[in-house]
Amino acid sequence: MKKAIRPEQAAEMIPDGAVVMIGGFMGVGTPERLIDALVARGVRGLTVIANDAALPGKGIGKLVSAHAIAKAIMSHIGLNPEFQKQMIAGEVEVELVPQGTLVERIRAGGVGLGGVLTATGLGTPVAEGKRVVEVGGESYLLETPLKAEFALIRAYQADYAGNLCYSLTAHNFNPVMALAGATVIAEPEVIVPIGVIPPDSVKTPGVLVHHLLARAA
Amino acid sequence: MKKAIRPEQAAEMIPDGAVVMIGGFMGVGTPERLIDALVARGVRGLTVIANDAALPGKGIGKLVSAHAIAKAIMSHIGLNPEFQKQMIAGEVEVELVPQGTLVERIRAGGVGLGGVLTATGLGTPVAEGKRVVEVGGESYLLETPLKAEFALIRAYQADYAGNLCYSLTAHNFNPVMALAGATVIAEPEVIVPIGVIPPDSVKTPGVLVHHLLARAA
Amino acid sequence: MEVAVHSPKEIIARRVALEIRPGMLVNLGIGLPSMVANHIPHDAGVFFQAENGVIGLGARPPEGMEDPNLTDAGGGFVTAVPGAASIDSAMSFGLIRGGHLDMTVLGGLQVDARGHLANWMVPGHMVPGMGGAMDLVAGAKRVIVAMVHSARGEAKIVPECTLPLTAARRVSLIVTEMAVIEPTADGLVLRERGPGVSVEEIRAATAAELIVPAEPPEMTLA
Amino acid sequence: MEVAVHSPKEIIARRVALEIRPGMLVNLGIGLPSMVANHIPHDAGVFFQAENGVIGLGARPPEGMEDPNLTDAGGGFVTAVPGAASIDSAMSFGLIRGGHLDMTVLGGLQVDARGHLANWMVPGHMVPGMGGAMDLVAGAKRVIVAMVHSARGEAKIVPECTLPLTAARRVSLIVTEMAVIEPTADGLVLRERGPGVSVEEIRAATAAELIVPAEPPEMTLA
Repeated sequence: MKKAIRPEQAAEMIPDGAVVMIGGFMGVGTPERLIDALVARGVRGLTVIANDAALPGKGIGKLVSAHAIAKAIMSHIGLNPEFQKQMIAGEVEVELVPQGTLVERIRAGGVGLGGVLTATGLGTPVAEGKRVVEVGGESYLLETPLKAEFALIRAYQADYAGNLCYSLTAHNFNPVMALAGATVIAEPEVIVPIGVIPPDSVKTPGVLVHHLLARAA
Repeated sequence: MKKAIRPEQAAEMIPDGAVVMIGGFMGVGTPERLIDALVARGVRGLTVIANDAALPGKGIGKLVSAHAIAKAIMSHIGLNPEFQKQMIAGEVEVELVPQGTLVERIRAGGVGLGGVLTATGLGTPVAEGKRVVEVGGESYLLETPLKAEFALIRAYQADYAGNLCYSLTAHNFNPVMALAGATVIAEPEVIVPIGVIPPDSVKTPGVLVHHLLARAA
Repeated sequence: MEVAVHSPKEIIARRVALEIRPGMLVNLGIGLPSMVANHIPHDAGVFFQAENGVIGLGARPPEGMEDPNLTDAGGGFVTAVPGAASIDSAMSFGLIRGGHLDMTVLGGLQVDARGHLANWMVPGHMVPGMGGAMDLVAGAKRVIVAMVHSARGEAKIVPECTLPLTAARRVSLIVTEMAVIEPTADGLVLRERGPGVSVEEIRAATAAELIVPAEPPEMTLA
Repeated sequence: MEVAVHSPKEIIARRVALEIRPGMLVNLGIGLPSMVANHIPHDAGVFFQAENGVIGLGARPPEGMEDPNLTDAGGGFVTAVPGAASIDSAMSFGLIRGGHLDMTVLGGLQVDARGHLANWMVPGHMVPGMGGAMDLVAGAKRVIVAMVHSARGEAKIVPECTLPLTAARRVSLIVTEMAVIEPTADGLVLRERGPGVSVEEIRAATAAELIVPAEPPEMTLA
């Protein structure tokens, strides 16, 4: 049983300098109210692991505008000119990771794998400094796991056991990040009583979710 | 659009000596009618990748009794005394793989990873002959991908686009095997028109499925 | 006060049940370990995982209400509690390997002085395969070995396992009908005695060396 | 016969459309590549993947019928065709990396004589990140580069990429408004000429060496 909490309560749990995974793709499937609460409490120095930096004023873009991010591990930042400026000014450190590699690194962290081998990035700047492992005569990059202190995820439907369902392209990184955060905070669109979601519809089992955000008032 | 085929047609596609993944856990979630058709056509020399050898008379146990299996890559064979006998007699070659490693090796084959690192099996006979890779000061076994010529899977509901849903503990290895077979043949309990299954309920996208088995007459 | 007389397996199941805290995710092995569930209050908020694909395993259904698609890892019909989730094998073992499983309770053939468990094969005799045991022992947050203290007069707690290991990791706790023993970096520490069992009797039935604190208490049972 | 006059981008989109066969799973990049969808018959049984999480991407919805949870990889509102499936990023890139994607169509900054593509950064100038491009080029069964032949008078088909590569893999085909070029182990082979374009004009606009068969045909368009 998870008692739903308010966004301010969630934001207070997350200290300055925390390593945070945030779901979403260009702001779609991003926990907006959690981000608003983090901005409101003036969080600083976050390491954000996410697909992208979204746009100014949307999703992770709000953390960018608030200068709350010190380090980013992302696949794409090109649509947020403010983030580009902060990067060029040396205000934020950016590690660019191919999207498919990023999701596998997060999954590896979540499911206890020591790493995965992928051909993605071979022969490109992504390969620099990485181990190359041969399997069956083919070369692969060894990509290492990513974990976070917090995973902030967006869901479509939750029950009070913490079970989560997702909607359409708002799935994206959320189900995988739910595995990889030491503390998982989910922001669902609706919360229903336990027993309402059929077991076959659950995509993130409630045992992975630590806190649910209460619905908007 | 996938036109449903009869079990005999499916069995004819699978030659003697083929490498075949078969879904199921102790026979639950196993495509029984496909197996019956394979036994009926007298298939021989299969390499079977599956969780277990089930029981005599059930699921993969029927292939065992028919002496259709030459090699098995499985996590458990202990509940099928016939299979134990065939193994001791040298009639069948068995590679035992820890269950979590088995599913990750199949997934790696299906999603194009060159391998995964796991601590499972370290310090046990499973580690023999395998590469040990250090990541972050911890040791892991390098486990390599598994693929198959055919994946024979059981589903709960399908549509004629090949989209699949699964039921309760009949999921098990089926969704992952659907990624790793060059030809994927699914045996659903029911087939519904395209558009009936909501996109969020699909667990195996139809693009992965090559053939659907028609319902039982 | 009347004292209930329990069978050795019943003692073990009742003692292991006390290790389980509200809200935990727990995997119980087939056989003896599965008896532990009988001693957990229904309102404890404990979720049981069956590694074949369900979180929120419930009791055996009434006859005539079985679902062929809902079984436990032993193949027996079960139910799903409210709030249950179906998962595939990748997610199931992702939870196990990824440290999301709070506790696993498994049977054992041998445990040795380093706390290493052997429970999946007897070379030349029984080669059933490891199933999920190696992942469970390598990945669960706590690993509890629930087994009878000796097998046909032979000690199962030994200086060094002669059977192939299940994992190189030290298990968290050994619970038998005679003792609760905690493997530590220094060796096996006797934490509790079984009902009416003396330290001397435990030593006599244990081939490995035991570290025995002053006056280890008798175990309480659920 | 009247000849339709198409813009360069229109020519490219219409020529790429002919590469797509019924039943294929296709990923179209943002911008020019996304125009290809306009030239595929609705009944061709082609499924478009948006790597952010849908198989069976449909057209833009009528105004007032948008769903904030259903967008393409560019963030624009889309619909889902009957038979569509929602997938998470692990499945989406599993399909891409695992060789389940029949074709990807991407834009390019440079392609070189070995068929290597650079399309994700201009050092010191534009560092948007590779997004899904590296996985798409490494994993798709066929990789088609759809781009205008030259950029501001500078050749984009070059002897060797000066920009950082997207993958070490050779792309399958280059389609521009001037030519269809197939990278092979021997080098770049000119397969077709653009509408009204001569071999000499193509050579002049191409910095890399071209292998030119006798009388390459003019391209047909969808």
